[in-house]
Amino acid sequence: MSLVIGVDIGNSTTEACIAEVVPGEVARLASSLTRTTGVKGTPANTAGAVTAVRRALEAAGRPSDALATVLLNEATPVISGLAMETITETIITESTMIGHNPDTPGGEGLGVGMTVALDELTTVEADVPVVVVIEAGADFDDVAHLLNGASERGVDVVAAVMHGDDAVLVVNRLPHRIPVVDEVSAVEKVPLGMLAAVEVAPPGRTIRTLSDSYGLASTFDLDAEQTRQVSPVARALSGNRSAVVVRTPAGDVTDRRIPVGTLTLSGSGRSLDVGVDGGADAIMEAIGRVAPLTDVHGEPGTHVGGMLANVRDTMTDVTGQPASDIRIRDVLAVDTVVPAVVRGGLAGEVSRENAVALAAMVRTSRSRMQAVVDAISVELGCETVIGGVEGEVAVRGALTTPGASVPIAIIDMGGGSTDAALLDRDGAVSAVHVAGAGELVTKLIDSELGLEDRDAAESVKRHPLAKVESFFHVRHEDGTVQFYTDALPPAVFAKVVTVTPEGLAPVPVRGSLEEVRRVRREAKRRVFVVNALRALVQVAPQGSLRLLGSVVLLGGSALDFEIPGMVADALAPYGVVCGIGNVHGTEGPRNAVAAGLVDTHAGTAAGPTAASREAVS
Amino acid sequence: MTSNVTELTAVDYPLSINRPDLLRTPTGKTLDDLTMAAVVSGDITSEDLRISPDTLALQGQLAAAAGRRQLAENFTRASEMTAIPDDEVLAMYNALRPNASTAAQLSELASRLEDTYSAGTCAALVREAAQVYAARNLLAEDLPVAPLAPEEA
Amino acid sequence: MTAVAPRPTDSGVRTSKRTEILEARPVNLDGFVEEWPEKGLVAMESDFDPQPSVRVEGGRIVELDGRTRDRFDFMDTFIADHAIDVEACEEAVATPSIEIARMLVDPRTSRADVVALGRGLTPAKILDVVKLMNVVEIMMGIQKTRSRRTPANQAHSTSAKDNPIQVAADAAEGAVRGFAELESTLGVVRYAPLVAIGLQVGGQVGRGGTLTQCALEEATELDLGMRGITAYAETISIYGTESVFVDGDDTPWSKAFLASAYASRGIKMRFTSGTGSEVQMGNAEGRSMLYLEIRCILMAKGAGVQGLQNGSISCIGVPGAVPGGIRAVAAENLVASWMDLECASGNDQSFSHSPMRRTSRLLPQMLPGTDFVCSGYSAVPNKDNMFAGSNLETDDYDDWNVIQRDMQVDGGLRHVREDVILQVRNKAARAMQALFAELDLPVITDEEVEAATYANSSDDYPDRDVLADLDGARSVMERGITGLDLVKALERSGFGEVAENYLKVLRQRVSGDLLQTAAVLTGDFVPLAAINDANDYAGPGTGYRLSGERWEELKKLRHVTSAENPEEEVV
Amino acid sequence: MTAAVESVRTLALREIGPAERGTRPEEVVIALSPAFGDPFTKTIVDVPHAEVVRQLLAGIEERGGSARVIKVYRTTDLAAIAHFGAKLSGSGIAVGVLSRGTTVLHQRDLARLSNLELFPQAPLLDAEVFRAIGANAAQYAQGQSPRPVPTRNDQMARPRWQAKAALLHLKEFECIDHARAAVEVEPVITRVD
Repeated sequence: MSLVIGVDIGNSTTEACIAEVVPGEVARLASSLTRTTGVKGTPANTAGAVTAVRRALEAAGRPSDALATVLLNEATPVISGLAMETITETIITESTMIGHNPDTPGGEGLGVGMTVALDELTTVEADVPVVVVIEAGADFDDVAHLLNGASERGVDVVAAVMHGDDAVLVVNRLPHRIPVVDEVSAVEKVPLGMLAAVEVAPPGRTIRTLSDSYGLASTFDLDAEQTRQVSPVARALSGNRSAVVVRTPAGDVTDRRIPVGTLTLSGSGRSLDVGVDGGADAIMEAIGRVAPLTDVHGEPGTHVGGMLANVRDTMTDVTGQPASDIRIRDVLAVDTVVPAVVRGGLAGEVSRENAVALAAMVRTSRSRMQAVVDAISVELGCETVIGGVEGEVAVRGALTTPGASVPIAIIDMGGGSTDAALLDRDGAVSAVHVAGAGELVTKLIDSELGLEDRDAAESVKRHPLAKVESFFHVRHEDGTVQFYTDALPPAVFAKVVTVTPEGLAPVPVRGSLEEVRRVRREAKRRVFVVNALRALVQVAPQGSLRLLGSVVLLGGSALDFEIPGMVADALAPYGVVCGIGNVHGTEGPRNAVAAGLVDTHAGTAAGPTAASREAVS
Repeated sequence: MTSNVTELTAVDYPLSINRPDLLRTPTGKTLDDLTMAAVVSGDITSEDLRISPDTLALQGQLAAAAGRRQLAENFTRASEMTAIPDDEVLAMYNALRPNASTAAQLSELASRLEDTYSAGTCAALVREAAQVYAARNLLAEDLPVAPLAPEEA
Repeated sequence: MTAVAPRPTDSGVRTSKRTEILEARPVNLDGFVEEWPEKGLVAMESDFDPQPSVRVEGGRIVELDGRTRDRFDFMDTFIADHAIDVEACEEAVATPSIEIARMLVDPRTSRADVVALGRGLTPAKILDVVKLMNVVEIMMGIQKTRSRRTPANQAHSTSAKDNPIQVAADAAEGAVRGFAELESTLGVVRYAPLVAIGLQVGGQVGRGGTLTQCALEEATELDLGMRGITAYAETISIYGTESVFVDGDDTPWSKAFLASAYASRGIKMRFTSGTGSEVQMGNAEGRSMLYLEIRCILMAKGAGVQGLQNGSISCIGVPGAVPGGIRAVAAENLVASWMDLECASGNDQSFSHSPMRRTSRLLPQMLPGTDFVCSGYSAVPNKDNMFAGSNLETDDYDDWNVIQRDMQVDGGLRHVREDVILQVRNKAARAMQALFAELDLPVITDEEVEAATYANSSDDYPDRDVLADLDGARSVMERGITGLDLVKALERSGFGEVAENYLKVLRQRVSGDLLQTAAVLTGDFVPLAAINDANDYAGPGTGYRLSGERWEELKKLRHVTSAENPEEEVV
Repeated sequence: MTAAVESVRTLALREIGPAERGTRPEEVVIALSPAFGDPFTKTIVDVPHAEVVRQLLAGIEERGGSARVIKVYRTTDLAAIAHFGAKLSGSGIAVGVLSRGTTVLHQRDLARLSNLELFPQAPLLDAEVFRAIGANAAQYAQGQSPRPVPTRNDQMARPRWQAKAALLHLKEFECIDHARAAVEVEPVITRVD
């Protein structure tokens, strides 16, 4: 009888399982969990592995000198990188358009006239329609007073554009409700003496005239060619409640694509170039054509070139291998949108620009696991060996889930990569790693909601949402209402919140709960569901999902409150049984590899054994 | 333990250096037992790092010898309190806040100190507080009254 | 519209150029107000304070400062029943105040005698005595009555971002510069366990035996203390009128009970009070600030707490704005010392825009020496000071050292060479890195360690993953991690010396030696209190004198020209 | 907003009846302390009370809200003043203001000592901040979740203002009239230049 510990070094956690082993029999004593130290598959893992071993010993109440063997997994050295590039931008020239959405514009309707500064109103002739431009510092009472004075002199004040948040206040003090757009931070840049149109829609509605090309044409008396030119203006303004358009000799709004470079994809003995600004679908389609991918390069001197060089440099830093030896073996491209400040805007206008997020996965040229084995052996003074290959051990661990049977596939959804493996009836195992997992989801949530706060994005990813409707009740995203007897903290009042074990945490967005939920689920779908299918297709017999028997979900993301359900829904049409792993009926989706290592060592590993093991890809 | 020791004086201070022979943890260990080796091997627990009622009595003697009567009295109360679990000590403190307890609740608290923990001086302090609180209108109302209308400001 | 904006001047009225210069001086950014004694807006000389009196019947005090027992508020009751020595009080109060004031100043009267007489005095009598003393006499009194012979100092180590690595590095630097005690507090309270750990680890790296505390609401503060993550407590506030005391949700009895609770866990503790707090809250009941503070001091004494932090503390802007206010602040430190309590004597809150005024406010404590000259010298830049800024901060380190050397007084600090400071800062950060890894707390990167080594303020550190840190902080509490676990983890991760220092601090809990008045731990882990290091000042040539090795240490500054070779500086 | 500061306006609080509970679901109550407007006329940093009220009302109006103003006489405790206002407010939202400028946003279901937003440092409150507080009050009343008004902090406010604040507090305390119930007032703001 000997004391054996299986240690699974994962991307973010290191797990250990300790057991008494006699050939053909395993008595598991305890398991432990700790943070992985360093990048998986590098000697820096030693510290975390030793901690996990010590913890397991403590939990089992065994002294360290009783330990016979430490078993490690042969981890495929997979490391991932992440980047995002904006591929469209909106530019306004000659300050021709104000397309921001102040919370409270004043009045309603359309006003067309010459732009005039407030303090020059006294010089304007009667009966000339004017759009008054009001600079910072003007008091609302004074402004209303001056506008009323001008009207009394016969000046036709048809609209106003102003700096302060005063539009409603000013309009409330005028006899007629003219449209006023406020909070224009760079109001001093509005060209004066030009024809301008100001439109404000009633609350809850959007503008009709300035957001329509022919509306603009009639307003400014444009010919067909000019009308074609202003169509970007109309497009940029659609959906707004208020807008200002100034007609200047060369003013323009352009909506252009940013050349961000091309990706050169190598694989199947050929190379293919694809422009990143073509979007995610084009990139993924190209990747499919060169599969299996052997390496990817970015066009030097472009954004994407810099981005991939960064990924490579990071890998060089952590693995110690020269950049030339590092191969990018998979890329996941995802279309996304990022809020970006419009160039040339007068009020800090923000437009939702298209962007592409890329997750790249790198495989280094060789495993450095032996170095970890040696270091642990020295540190603990006991025999340390590689007890199995990760994918194989994991799938055998998963097979101990009650109700599971061969053929069986697993999906392990981690932080950087999504892994799949298949154990067939003959005992052969095949495994695959694809780029993109939890980190990419966080990044998508962060940028699409414009949070600029990774912690908040992480919280949105991990926890369900609720809306605080009063100090004593919240409405959860599933529609249920929960009441509280003690008043909720003021910081969450009326907010969209995440429901965390620590309590409610406000999400710093102005959008609705539905919007946040949609972004969250869409991000998870585009990464986890897409990747689960992509990975399973690669291991499935003849590439057919229908031939998979059952799929067991493993890893931290299998504990997520919605990802397992989303993946299961996606697999259901293929007749696949999909569920959350429960290793040995007790461990849940965790500890599959660590327990599997011990089982393999004792010769009790579940499932058929292979006559000849296939190379694990 | 204190019975066979003559009253301590200033020269005995600090006890950790001059009279380690008199010091025991509540678990019966000496200061010398509290070594790093013992900590690492798990032989020492948090329970071993608490002060014992006897030690507080010794420090009380030192305080009295230095003319600090009230400090010595504090150590007497503290010595009694070593027997009370952490949570309950905090609960008792909260019960002594103004308008937090009724006369009956304070009386109950004093009895518990006396009967359960043999904490006579602590009980006396609570009884004294109860008397003052009654005189100064700092006792909780017997029945909680829910405010119905906005209180007039 | 900030407080540093200059005062508006009436344009149109011509002023002299000199007036313009004077108007622009920082001291004119400070606020000054006229006294209003009827409402208690007066430092220490008010016609509305009671006259001293005491009467004993049947072994208990039945009249105190003009009030009979049936008219006592709860402060009167507590002071009469717990603080004042019933046997001695009638005789003591009958002693002419001028006699007592002279005893305080006269070196031929021993500390023991004047402390003994003090045990029988009522608040009004004590006020009557100190009103006779000018500020130099008050300093003479502090020099004699301070309880510990050797003066010391206390630091604040906090972070605007609650960054535990910053707190650790600045604690380490503070400890090596000489602070005997280190205090922290939080912006985000949930960060407390990690910051308290940083403070403790940094303190033990800088100088073994440094004592630490983390100011929080009572329950959490006591919890951290009981776990041995902190070593003492201080922010237990008391007030001089019944109404303000009750507004603070406490009574003398609840606070006395809390004091015993701390002692029962072997944890050092002192109360906090100070002039101005009652009038600030609008309930001074028409008494002067000092009279009310004397009531606090006697309440603390009656509770049997070993010490008191006073010197106005967070209300310093109030006495600072009235005539004689800073004299009153010195007088409250004198009374705390005279009543035989450890005194942590203020100088711990932003006080003035004027550097000159900041210094003069400091001298009545620094020159005679107190148990802790500052009850919070900011060992971080003031913008990182989560106690809202101190009278002294890191920028003032060199000035402080020069003043010590100029005056030949020991303010508890010393000049430390840059290489030593970098070494302890680096070690503190590395110890935190190892400890966090060992305890599965969020990773501390090498970049953060590097930043901590060379940083000045929180701006110089990479941002932490706050969510992960808060998760970590929660797990420290949930897993029930204690000081002992931290010792074990430090030992295991190769910081044996730090672990050893920490364990020695924890062991003090068993002996209770730190519960005695004014106790601190020396670098050799010898408890130094007002028993084995009792103040023996008895005039010139006696008491604590800055001499020998310590004086040689304080002669060192950042730049001193070598006498031997004037082309070089002394290292 | 500079023009506002240049113009001089006075404030008169015309009593229109006892302060009563409102019924409009989106109204904000502005609750003023005993010495507000009379005898005091400006905050600790000389912002005229007329401007304080005008900007609070403007902030509420710009956000499409409505307001009532009440004055209380029986307490100078800001939390109590604001909480009292909140209980009378149709929306449950109130702004409490002391004559030295200290301001709090309150909601009727909160504990008295809690708050939605607190602006404890009166010396740092200017016309712009009062406008923003009014705007937020209106949004809370409409069930929205505005971004809190950024709080300012100045460690050196203590040496300059702590004693004056204490003095103003004592003076306001003197204006307490236990015999006088809270009243609803109409703020009459008159431009005098």
